[in-house]
Amino acid sequence: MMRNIKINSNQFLVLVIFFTIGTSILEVPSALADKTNQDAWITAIIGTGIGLLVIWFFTWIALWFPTLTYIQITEKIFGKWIGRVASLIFISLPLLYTSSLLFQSGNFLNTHMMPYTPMVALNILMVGILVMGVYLGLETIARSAEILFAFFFLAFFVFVLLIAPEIRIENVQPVFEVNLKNMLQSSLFLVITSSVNAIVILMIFPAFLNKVKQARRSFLIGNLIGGIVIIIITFLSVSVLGADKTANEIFPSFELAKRISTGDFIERIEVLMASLWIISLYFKMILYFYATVFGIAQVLNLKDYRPLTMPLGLIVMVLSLVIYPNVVYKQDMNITTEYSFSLIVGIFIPLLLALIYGIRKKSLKKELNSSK
Amino acid sequence: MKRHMIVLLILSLFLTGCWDKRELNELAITVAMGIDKVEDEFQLTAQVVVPSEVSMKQSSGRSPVTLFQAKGETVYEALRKMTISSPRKIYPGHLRMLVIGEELAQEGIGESLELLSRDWELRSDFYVVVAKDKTAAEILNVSTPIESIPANKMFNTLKTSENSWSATKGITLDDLISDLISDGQNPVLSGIYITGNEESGSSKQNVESITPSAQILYDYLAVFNKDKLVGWLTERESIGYNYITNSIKTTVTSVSCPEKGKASIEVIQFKSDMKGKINKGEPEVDVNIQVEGNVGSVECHINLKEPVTIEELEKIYEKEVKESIDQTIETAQKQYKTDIFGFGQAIHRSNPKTWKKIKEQWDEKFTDMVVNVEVDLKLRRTGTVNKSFLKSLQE
Amino acid sequence: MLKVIGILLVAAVIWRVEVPSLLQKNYKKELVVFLLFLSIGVGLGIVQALGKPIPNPMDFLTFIFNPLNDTFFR
Amino acid sequence: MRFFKRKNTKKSISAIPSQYQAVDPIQKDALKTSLQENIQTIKYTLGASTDIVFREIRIGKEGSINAGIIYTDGLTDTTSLQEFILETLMLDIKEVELQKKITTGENLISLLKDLALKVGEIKEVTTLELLYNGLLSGDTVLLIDGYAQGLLISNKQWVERGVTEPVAQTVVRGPREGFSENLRVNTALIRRKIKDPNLWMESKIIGTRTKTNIEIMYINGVANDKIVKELHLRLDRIEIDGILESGNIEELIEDDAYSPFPTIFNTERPDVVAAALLEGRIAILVDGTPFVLIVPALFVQFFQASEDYYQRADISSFIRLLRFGSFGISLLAPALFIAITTFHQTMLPPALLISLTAQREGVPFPAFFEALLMELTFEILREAGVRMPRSIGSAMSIVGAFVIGTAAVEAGVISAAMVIIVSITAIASFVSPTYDIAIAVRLLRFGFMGLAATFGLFGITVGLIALILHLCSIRSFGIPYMSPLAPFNISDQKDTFIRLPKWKMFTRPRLINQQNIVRQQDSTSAKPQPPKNEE
Repeated sequence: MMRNIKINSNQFLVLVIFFTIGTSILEVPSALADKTNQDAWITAIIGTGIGLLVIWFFTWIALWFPTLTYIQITEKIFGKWIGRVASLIFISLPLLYTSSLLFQSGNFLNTHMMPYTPMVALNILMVGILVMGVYLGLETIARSAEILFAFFFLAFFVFVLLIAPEIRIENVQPVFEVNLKNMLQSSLFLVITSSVNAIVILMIFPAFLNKVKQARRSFLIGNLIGGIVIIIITFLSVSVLGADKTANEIFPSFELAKRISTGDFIERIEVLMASLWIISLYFKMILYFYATVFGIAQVLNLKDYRPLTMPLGLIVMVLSLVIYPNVVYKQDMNITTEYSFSLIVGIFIPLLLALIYGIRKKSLKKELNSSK
Repeated sequence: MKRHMIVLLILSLFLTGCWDKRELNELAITVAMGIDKVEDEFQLTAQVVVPSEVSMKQSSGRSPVTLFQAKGETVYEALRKMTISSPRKIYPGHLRMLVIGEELAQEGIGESLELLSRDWELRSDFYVVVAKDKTAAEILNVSTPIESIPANKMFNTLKTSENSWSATKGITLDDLISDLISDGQNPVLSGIYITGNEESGSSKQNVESITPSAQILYDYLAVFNKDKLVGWLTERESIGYNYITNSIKTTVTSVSCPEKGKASIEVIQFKSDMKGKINKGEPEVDVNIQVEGNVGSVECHINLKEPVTIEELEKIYEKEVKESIDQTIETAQKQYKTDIFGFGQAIHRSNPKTWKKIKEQWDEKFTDMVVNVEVDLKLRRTGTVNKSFLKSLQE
Repeated sequence: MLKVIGILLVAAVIWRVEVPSLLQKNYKKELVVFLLFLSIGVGLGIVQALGKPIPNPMDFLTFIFNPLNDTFFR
Repeated sequence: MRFFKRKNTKKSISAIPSQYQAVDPIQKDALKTSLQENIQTIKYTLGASTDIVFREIRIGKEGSINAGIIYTDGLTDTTSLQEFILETLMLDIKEVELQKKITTGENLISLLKDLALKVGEIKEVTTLELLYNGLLSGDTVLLIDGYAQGLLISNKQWVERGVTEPVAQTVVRGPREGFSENLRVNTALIRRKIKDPNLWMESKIIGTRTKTNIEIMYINGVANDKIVKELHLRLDRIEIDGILESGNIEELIEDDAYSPFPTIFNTERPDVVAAALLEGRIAILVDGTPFVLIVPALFVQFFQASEDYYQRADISSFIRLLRFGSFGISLLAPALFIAITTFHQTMLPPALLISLTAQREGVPFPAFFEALLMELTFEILREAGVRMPRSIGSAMSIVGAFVIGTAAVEAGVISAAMVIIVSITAIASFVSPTYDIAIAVRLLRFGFMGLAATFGLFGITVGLIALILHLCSIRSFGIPYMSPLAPFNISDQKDTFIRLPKWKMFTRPRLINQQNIVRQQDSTSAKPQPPKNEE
């Protein structure tokens, strides 16, 4: 099954960064500021820290079998049939979240740029490049991520520079007003969107990486860099917009871009910034979608995953239209059902996996050796 | 590869719906909007640019802007109703000024601003001002010299006067809303009014004479309690307000000379620090103002060659500014009873725990809190001359 | 109706692109899975295009996770 | 789409060759011993072609040996034919007793070749096929009665263009010579620049009818063996009746046949080829065209002009960045204009918005259509400019400028801003140093305009992502097209967006060349250092 595809650890790093930033850049500031007000950026730091632990846990699991994908690991440890059931539950996560992100991208565009364009049209276009990317394969995705990453970070850097003069340090004072418990609770949103959901990356890591040891470091560093970006964005949102406004905006970082006004000349560039978010959204989406398509192909033991890409694109497309009837429902789901779902798939099942691995360790090793 | 290209192409052909497409000449570029309350309904006035009159080449001498008006129960309804009279859809993306009628301001501006903060097309970087003694519609009806678009005139006037005179303050919608929603801070807005014969203000002749018969001017700051207008600050108080809130860029202040006469100090560097603290259970705020300035003009007989004179001038300035600031604070505390300076926030920043307790009764606490004002001026230069020629005139 | 035709057209294009190569390589299982997913996709698409309600997987998940949600996140 | 693709491949494998075999006029049978018979066969096969000259002579002291000389008029140097062949055969060896030698068992053909004929390149042939090949490419054929052998005497000469300054790729500083149509001249031009014994050339003849000579040229040990092998494979796969230009070869061996982007570089400058060879690339020279192909070709290579390496590094880097910028402009400028003016008016500064709106008052077309119209007009003008005789060209550009620039705006059909945008696009597209990449953009631009007209900047973003996905997916002879950007390679960045000074370029591009990477051994001595000042 296309085993010879390998990406290097730099490309992997870039993919992880994009995954971590993904939607978080748009939504996290608001979610964090909602409960922890001006301390949102501290919450982001805490969230990133916890997220790193989660990632470390994932890499620990993945490195038991450095040539297998997560689905194969599941099947190996749980046995064929229970493993398949677990895999199917696992796959439903990226499937659902691809549609969810698709809704989000459409929703973002509808809200801020093109309110009268039907979401179907926007989503069709997005699914078009999703399918195209997955069809062209992981290597192509990784390479284009590298190129777009340069754009992304250059623009992000400029963005930070331009918005920096607008910072009002009073807005983040008093520091540490909120107690730690609240912060931990709020940081869950960041931990889940950026790190727990990164379990889908185990479909790539370590099976498709040429240097696994380095890649593990990339995974952690990527998550950290992504986290730092989010911390910066959260800090900027709170310090420029103020905690109340940050919490109240649906997409605070877009509002942030609207505030850029340097020398009465570089202003009104928020739409350009929106393109950057589309890019980061796209890569998160494509990682989910790749995990879905590839995962299904692997559970069913198919020789090639490509034929599934277009039908699944169609399914994801339709799902994106029905999954959230409205924005309010979506925001509610984000912090209830999706929490539970992510935690079950991303924490509970892997923990179970670790437990059973601990029990069956010896027999599994033997099995592996004999197969060699 | 080719397949995807083709699929994409076909898709984009399918989708040539152009739902959000608007050609430039389908837009009524609205540069200023006025909101008034007329008989329980919102009356919306939009000042719309006539592009061909603004550009040099094609202008035929007609007015560069035109007004459209509509009434509705909500602002949004009124905005859409405007298409009854306007041939093009009102496009507010380049709004420069929002003028709120005094009557509406007294009743509360919250409801009318809600739409503006929610609408996707509005960028909230326009100035909000209150029409003093007039309706917003009347203000928008005056044509202006130099800047052919009145909204631009208002915008630029406010900007320049904010930068170099500092009795006004340009408040954008963002600032206004964040003042409105945050605890321990109430908003102020600049006032705007018309002098002269406003009847003839809207006609073209208004700008054809050297002295326009009607002119738009800024008056000082309108004080709000929550979203309701409660009164106005005087010029001196307005400057005092800006001193406290660190919103002075440059300004000129006249001070009395030791003997008779006046001198003026030009402020070139300005920094004001506000620190809250709790003293014996009661909130207190220290305002520490550091100014660097030049001697702008000396209309009295002092010897600027003496270092003592400079020191003396500094002292006088510090005293007088402190007085005017104290007076501003007193007006806010005693007359209007509203914390426009954000003292509450200062307390919140420094003592979050105490703030939680006194938050609910902040309005009462504010009226009798102690504010310690420190002013520190450093005079640096004296302009291009040393001694005033007035001195030799006297001798 | 136009939407339904559009979906069928898209499905036809997908068919045209994938099926011949699958047949050529003699990938039986892949073909079956492909057809399964394609028909699910087309089915869902048509139902959606006709404006009929589609069961929302999110509602289903909410139903399952409700006890969990209530204890932790509400 | 695959639909078309598959049908074509089937045809090319089975149908076409058999068709040619049926009509193939060239018989592979051997030469006969009888001179008359041979001449008859040759005459019969070649038809009554008037440019083939048959000359029958008798040689030897006794004049008893019949010989035939055949050559193609116009391709053969008649002076040397007379001086070195006819004179030799008919005068110089008149006194030699050839008949005797024959009887002693010596081979007259080898004898003549080894002892008599004063011509550099002579080949013995035994089959008619080789004989035709030589004859039709300008060799003189010598047949002797009684031998089933012939001699191909190389004295080709035909009228040709000399080495002149290249037309398509001009430089201010750099060698002025360009390739010509003659393969040998071209190889000589390169050989003169690289006098390395490892500069290898391998020749091939492609085209069943044209029999075009092709040379594959690379530096052994520097070029990647895998790519050389792959290139051989691809060239051997070609079965076609004719190759007239290197463009034909390019289309037949490139990696992604449908991509608008070129995956094979072409140049008419020997210095460019030499530089490429030194980097480990492989050149393909085709007889009859001054354009030499270079593989593998990467995306960034199309933005590198030879002059970059002759000028100072800093200014070259700046110019190169300018080129990338212009590439972006020529790809996106009209699309961005459409997107901003019809979707995102908020992005325009207020004064600009008002002036643009004023310009558009009374323009009857939507912005997209306006842009389309102008772009098409421009494309037509450009094409007309290329095909017109030079004398008419200037007249046409006046008309074009007048029609587009002035009249359309005055008449209010087109807004002035659109004219500016289209002009900027046009100028930006002229900046790119290679023609191939500039024309790739021409088509894509319309796609982007369409996307912008439906979805605004979102459409452009999606288009860009799709474009980058495409660029990242294609390869040129196994090398990812976007390298060294993706996969990113830090050491190759020295010659990508910017060019570092020559003394900093220690290595060859990494992906192309994997075995012999070092260009300059000593990194410390490379940097020029002024002698220490001794006072």
